[in-house]
Amino acid sequence: MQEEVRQLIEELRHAVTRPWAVMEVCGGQTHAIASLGLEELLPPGLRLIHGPGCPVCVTAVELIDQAVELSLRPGVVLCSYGDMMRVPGSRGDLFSAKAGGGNVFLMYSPLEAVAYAGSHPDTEVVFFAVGFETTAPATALALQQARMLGYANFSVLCAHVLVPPALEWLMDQDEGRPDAFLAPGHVCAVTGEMDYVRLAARYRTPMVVTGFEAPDLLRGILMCVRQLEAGEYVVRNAYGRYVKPGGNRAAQERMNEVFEPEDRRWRGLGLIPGGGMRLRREWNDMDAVLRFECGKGRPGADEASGCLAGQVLRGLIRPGECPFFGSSCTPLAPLGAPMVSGEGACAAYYHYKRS
Amino acid sequence: MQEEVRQLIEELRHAVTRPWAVMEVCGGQTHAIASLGLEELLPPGLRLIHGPGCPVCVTAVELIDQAVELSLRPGVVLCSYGDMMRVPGSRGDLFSAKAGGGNVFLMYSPLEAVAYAGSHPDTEVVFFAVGFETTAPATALALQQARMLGYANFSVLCAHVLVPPALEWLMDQDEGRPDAFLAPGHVCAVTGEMDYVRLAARYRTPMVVTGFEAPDLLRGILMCVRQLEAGEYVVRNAYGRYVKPGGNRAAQERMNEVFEPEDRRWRGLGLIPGGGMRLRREWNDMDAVLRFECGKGRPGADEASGCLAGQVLRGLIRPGECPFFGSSCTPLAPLGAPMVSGEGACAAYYHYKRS
Amino acid sequence: MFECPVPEPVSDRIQMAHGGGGRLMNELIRSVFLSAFGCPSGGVQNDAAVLEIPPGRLAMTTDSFVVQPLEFPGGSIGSLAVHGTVNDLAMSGAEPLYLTAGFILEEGLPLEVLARVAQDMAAAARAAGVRIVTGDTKVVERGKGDGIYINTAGVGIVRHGLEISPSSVRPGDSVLLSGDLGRHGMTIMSLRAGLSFGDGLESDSAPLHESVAAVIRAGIPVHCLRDVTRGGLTATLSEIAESAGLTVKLNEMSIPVREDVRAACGLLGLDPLQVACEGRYLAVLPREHEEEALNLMRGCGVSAGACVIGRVEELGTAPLLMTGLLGVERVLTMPSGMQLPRIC
Amino acid sequence: MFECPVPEPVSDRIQMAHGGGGRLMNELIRSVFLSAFGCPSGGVQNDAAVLEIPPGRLAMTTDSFVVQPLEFPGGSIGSLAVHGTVNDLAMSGAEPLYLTAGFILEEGLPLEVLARVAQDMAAAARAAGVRIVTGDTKVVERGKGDGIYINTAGVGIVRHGLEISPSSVRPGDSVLLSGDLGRHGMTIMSLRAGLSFGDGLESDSAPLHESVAAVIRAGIPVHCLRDVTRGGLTATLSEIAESAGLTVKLNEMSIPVREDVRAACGLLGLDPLQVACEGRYLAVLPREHEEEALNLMRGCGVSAGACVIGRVEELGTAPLLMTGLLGVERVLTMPSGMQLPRIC
Amino acid sequence: MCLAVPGKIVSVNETDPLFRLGVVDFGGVTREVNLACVPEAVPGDYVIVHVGMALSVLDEETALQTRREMREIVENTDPL
Amino acid sequence: MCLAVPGKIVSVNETDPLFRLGVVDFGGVTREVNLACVPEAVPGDYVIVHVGMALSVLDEETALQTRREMREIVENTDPL
Ligand code: SF4
Ligand code: SF4
Ligand SMILES: [Mg+2]
Ligand SMILES: [Mg+2]
Ligand SMILES: [Mg+2]
Ligand SMILES: [Mg+2]
Ligand SMILES: [Mg+2]
Ligand SMILES: [Mg+2]
Ligand SMILES: [Mg+2]
Ligand SMILES: [Mg+2]
Ligand SMILES: [Mg+2]
Ligand SMILES: [Mg+2]
Repeated sequence: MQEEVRQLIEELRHAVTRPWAVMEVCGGQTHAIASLGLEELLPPGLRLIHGPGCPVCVTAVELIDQAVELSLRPGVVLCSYGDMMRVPGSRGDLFSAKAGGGNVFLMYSPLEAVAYAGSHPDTEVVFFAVGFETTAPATALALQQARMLGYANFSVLCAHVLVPPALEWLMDQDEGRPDAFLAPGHVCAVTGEMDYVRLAARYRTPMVVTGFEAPDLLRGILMCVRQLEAGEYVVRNAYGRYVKPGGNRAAQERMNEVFEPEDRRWRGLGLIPGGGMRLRREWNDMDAVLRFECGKGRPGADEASGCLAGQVLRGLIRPGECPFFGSSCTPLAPLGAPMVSGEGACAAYYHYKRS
Repeated sequence: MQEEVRQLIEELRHAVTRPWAVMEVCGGQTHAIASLGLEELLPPGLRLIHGPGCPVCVTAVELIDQAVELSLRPGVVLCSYGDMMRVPGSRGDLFSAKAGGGNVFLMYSPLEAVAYAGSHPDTEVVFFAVGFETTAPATALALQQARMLGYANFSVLCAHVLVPPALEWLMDQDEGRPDAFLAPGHVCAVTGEMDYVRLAARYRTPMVVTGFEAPDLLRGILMCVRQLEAGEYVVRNAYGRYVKPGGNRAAQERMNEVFEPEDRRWRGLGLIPGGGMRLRREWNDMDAVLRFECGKGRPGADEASGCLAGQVLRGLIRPGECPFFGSSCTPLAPLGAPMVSGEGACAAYYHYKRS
Repeated sequence: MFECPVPEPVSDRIQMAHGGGGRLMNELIRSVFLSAFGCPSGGVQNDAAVLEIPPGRLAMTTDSFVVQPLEFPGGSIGSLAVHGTVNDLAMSGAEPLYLTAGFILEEGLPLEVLARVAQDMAAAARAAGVRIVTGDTKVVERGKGDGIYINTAGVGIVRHGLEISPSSVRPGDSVLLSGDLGRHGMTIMSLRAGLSFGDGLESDSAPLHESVAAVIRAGIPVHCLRDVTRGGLTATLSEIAESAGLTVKLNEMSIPVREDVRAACGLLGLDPLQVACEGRYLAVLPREHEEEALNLMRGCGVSAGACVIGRVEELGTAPLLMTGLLGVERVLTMPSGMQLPRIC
Repeated sequence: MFECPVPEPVSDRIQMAHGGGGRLMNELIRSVFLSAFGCPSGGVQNDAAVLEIPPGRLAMTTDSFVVQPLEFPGGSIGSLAVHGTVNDLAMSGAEPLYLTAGFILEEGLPLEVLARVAQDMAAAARAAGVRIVTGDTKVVERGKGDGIYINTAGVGIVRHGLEISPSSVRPGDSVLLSGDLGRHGMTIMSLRAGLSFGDGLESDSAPLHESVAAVIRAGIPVHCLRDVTRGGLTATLSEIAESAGLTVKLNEMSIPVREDVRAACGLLGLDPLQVACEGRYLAVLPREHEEEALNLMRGCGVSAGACVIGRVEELGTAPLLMTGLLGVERVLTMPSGMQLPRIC
Repeated sequence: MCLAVPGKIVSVNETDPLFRLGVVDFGGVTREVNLACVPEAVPGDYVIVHVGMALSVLDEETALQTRREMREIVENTDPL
Repeated sequence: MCLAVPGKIVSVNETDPLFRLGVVDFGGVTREVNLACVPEAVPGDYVIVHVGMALSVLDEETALQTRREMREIVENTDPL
């Protein structure tokens, strides 16, 4: 074990005097924590709650249904990140849409989809844009590129979501409020710390911007614990090498030019005021839902499955406490989204902690 | 050997007193004659000349080039009879177009192409319509069906040719005029005998409408010889069970509604006045050449190969007398069209008479 | 709510992940292949099967099968994949023993079709007395396959000492054909061309090794064997004659073709002598054994229609000659590519 | 005159007729395959190869290869098709002898690509000391293939008396890995994802039978062998552990992965333990032979990087456990399908 | 040119004249054939079919008559 | 969420701001990365890359400072 990690663990042992629950918001952190086995190294009393920060897990069923529908339209190619392929909608996932005749292309970047649209002018190229504030600037850039190049066959199915409204929603619930948050490092690299400063003050809850390596995570946790033990509740930055207080202005400007907030259903949680982003009116011509007059989807379809994702994502139960975990819900046949993504809390537990 | 055939051969032996050259116009007859070995059974002095009656062999290179071009256009499917696939244009044949990315579908009937257009409304379906008067009614019917059904994505690349103008052209040449003709049975089933009556009188040359089985062919030949020996020159019908003197009125009407004659280059022969059919003005919207603004092609490209098809098709030389026959010209790598089609005189000789 | 077609449920169709080497693939293998073929020696997951083998020379062959439609009267791509390889082994006079099965599946293939094809394959192997001992599954994206492609490779044991090969053919030999031509090819082509057969024409696909074994066991010094597949009789015999450097003379009237097969060929402009079979073979052997071989062949169901169709002679004007219905001899040339339906 | 693209000349690309069984196919076989592989025993046109075979049990295997791109740093689908089957034979401790080669070619394939792939295949076979003894060629229509699919089946002779199988694995056994993980899979995936490697990462594709033979010849009682292919180390070891009904415990720090491979995996969100190799294998053997086996393996170029990565124990909480970099033990689960690049 | 094959009409599906379809038996094989150009043809008739369309109905009268004519020609001119 | 990986800019292709591209080295692997959101980045800089786009330039000052701060916190609160 690295000396730095050993030392941080030692510090944590000394720092914790009372039970604390710290939520890592970000699914990438959940994944790292589970694969490193970090929880087993934490002092007793210090508990991690795995938050709703996996954009795959929280993408509403109706949006997946729209993606499936679009992929099946003749002449349309739906481009998606690999993460979304196995997430169940109400009528199957994108892999089954593909097997059933849909055109689904895996892409690593929306900019690739723009290039594809340029080389296939007779194909309608729809990019399925999921992700938090980290990912949204690339979508904005893709739309700007496509418009500049005059690619009339490029459009976006916009599923972007915003983190701060979700934290607000969590803190407004009656149960399951964590004592502190690890704020998502890569989101903050774009947005900066302002929203979190506001939330920390309003809910009197410490927040520490945190990265993804073992030392980063431990430092973030330690900086939370220090505040909790000291009765402080401010924003601190444990990932300062990449996150400036003001974030990335250029990225923020691109996002603001293209998107505006809207209320959005988060899968497993429910309607979160201001929790999503839609294209601004000026970009309506590149909004796939409008261009293809997609059906509105059937909200709530996933709740029928019995999946307890809502309670897992709010930290009310651990994945292993869900009665379906590992039996009728596995990565091969997931009942809910958190079992699909490598980042989903249930999948992370399944892969690394079944023992 | 059937008794009927034996008897007909016997009659022929008795009937022939002088050398005669009888041309079977139809490639189907050439094929049957070669595969049966019929020539070896004829009395000495009676010679068969293999005429230009293979629509595949006489289709102009520029039309094949247009078919190739259309198959390579995005969104276009070119439908063709199997016969045309291997016929060389100036830039390869339809098989090489297909291997090089062209969309070429084999069809048995233009009516199948209409059905395909109906089930693929986003595809431009072009039917490559080759053939004599026998085949043209089906093309006419296909156009009528497509118009009635409102299939705006169906069109025709029209390569139809007419037999009587070609016979007239042959008889107007200085050399190679046969003494009598076996008129093509299936063409006459559509057109009737009228044109042939006119030609027989004008050129004082006997013509006998003839079928395709051994007894049919022998009967046709015998009825020619009888006339020649008796100094007669009228039209007789040795295929009366399918050919009425007036032909098939319904088929003629469909053809006349859709097509009108035009001058046409016949491959190997040259420009034959009135030797082809084009779509009438009222059907211009379904004429693929107009719809897709096809290039005009490069007339004369095949002559450059050195192929002596013109002399073979006019009976001036036999295929085996062409210096390329069997060496640089084989069915696998044909120099000229008569080596491609099963009906082409050169291919028929190659397959059955190389010995 | 949506007007577009919606996909079938996940579990009904092959997906890319079925070829990924993980749990989904193992489940496919267990539920479809092992349930059809039984557990191969050495367990599911061994890289290779380890097999006992009797003494003798080893015959080895392979063929890939790409037929459309996948299922047809008289069989499927599954039974064909067994018969094709069993027959290629049989043509060296081998006793077929073990087959491998390699599947290339197209994303979107209905699992029930795959299951039927695998069952067919298993039944054909059982009937032929061979074992499918190892296999492989790959999945390719939709639009990069055609439902199912199957490769089978086979090994058999050669217990006789004959040199069964065109080079053993001698002038004077008789050419025997095990039955009528063209059923398999016309069954397939008719399905595509919308033709129907009155009394239900079926593919002739069948294993030929027992018929061959009957002849060899009787001590008949067979010179050459060849199953009549792609390119039909004309291609098969041309190859033998060309390799042997001799001429084969056929008699058209002695070559059996069903009337309906002949009619279907006429309709599509095809030559029945160039249409593929999957259950017919040619045997070239000394004339003095012709009668005995014919009787032995006729004693087996698959070759009940065996007949003599020609003779071998010293090299004449062409490797393959045929005397036609009017008594005139003509050349048969090796087909160039494949036969296409034609209109003239 | 025409603005549209015009097709390449006939002779440059595969056409449907190349699979028709006629003269065009024979020319393809002669000009491409025979010129690469040499004349198989029994001549081009025999239905099966007849081969001499030494005494012993027979190992038999098959694999189909569907990789894109067809050519990549370190090899091509041709060399891969040889190595894959040679390695599956090697994993039963067999001496690979003969291969079959079944090609499914897509209409439009440039002939020069086919020729290069065939040459590659021939070179790989020569280098591995195996012979390609028989083959088959089918052509499928454009849009029903992906350039070239190759199936190889192989036979080898098993001269040892060991039962090399998961069922022979025992608690206490050592798990040896022949080299670093993930080179083949990341070479392929990087080509598709637009990644380049500074010092020219190549596929690890290589024949493993000589490395295996060195261990077996030394009399080491090998319990189980497995090449690390689809699904990577995780899938391969999960299968062994599950079949054996035991637990394998790995140590993450002892598993070699090149830094650039690890970086490429990080970029695409892939787990290097689930990435395919084509030239690595696992050997499970008694601990007392660990040292000797390691030395023998390191003496062969293909397994110069051999190391011990774990041990077998009685069945614990899961078949496959790994102690991570922070010293915490976690479960490794068999991957479900295939790994996809991901962004979160 | 013009491969055309005779067959016997087994049944007729009367619809729009452009789409008049018959099932035709060609010696044991049947196929759907367009009958738009032989509106007079009924089940039992023989037709000659080319590219999926019937071109002509067999005239048994003429068939017999042809045979008679043939014989006459043959007989009349035999002595030559 | 948001798999993002640090790498070092090897070269920059200056074109239209929307299409500013750099070759980035991620420990031995390189890839083209869009630099539109880090207009200030130059070859030699470290950037963090997500879905093919650079999100942020490594601030070595801050990196060191963070480390210092950390140490302070740790030292200041150790006695508790
Ligand atoms: S284990 Fe499955 S069903 Fe339970 S909460 Fe997680 S995803 Fe939902
Ligand atoms: S043999 Fe070939 S080159 Fe000569 S006339 Fe015939 S087609 Fe032309
Ligand atoms: Mg293996
Ligand atoms: Mg074979
Ligand atoms: Mg075979
Ligand atoms: Mg395999
Ligand atoms: Mg397909
Ligand atoms: Mg064979
Ligand atoms: Mg294998
Ligand atoms: Mg393998
Ligand atoms: Mg073969
Ligand atoms: Mg393809």
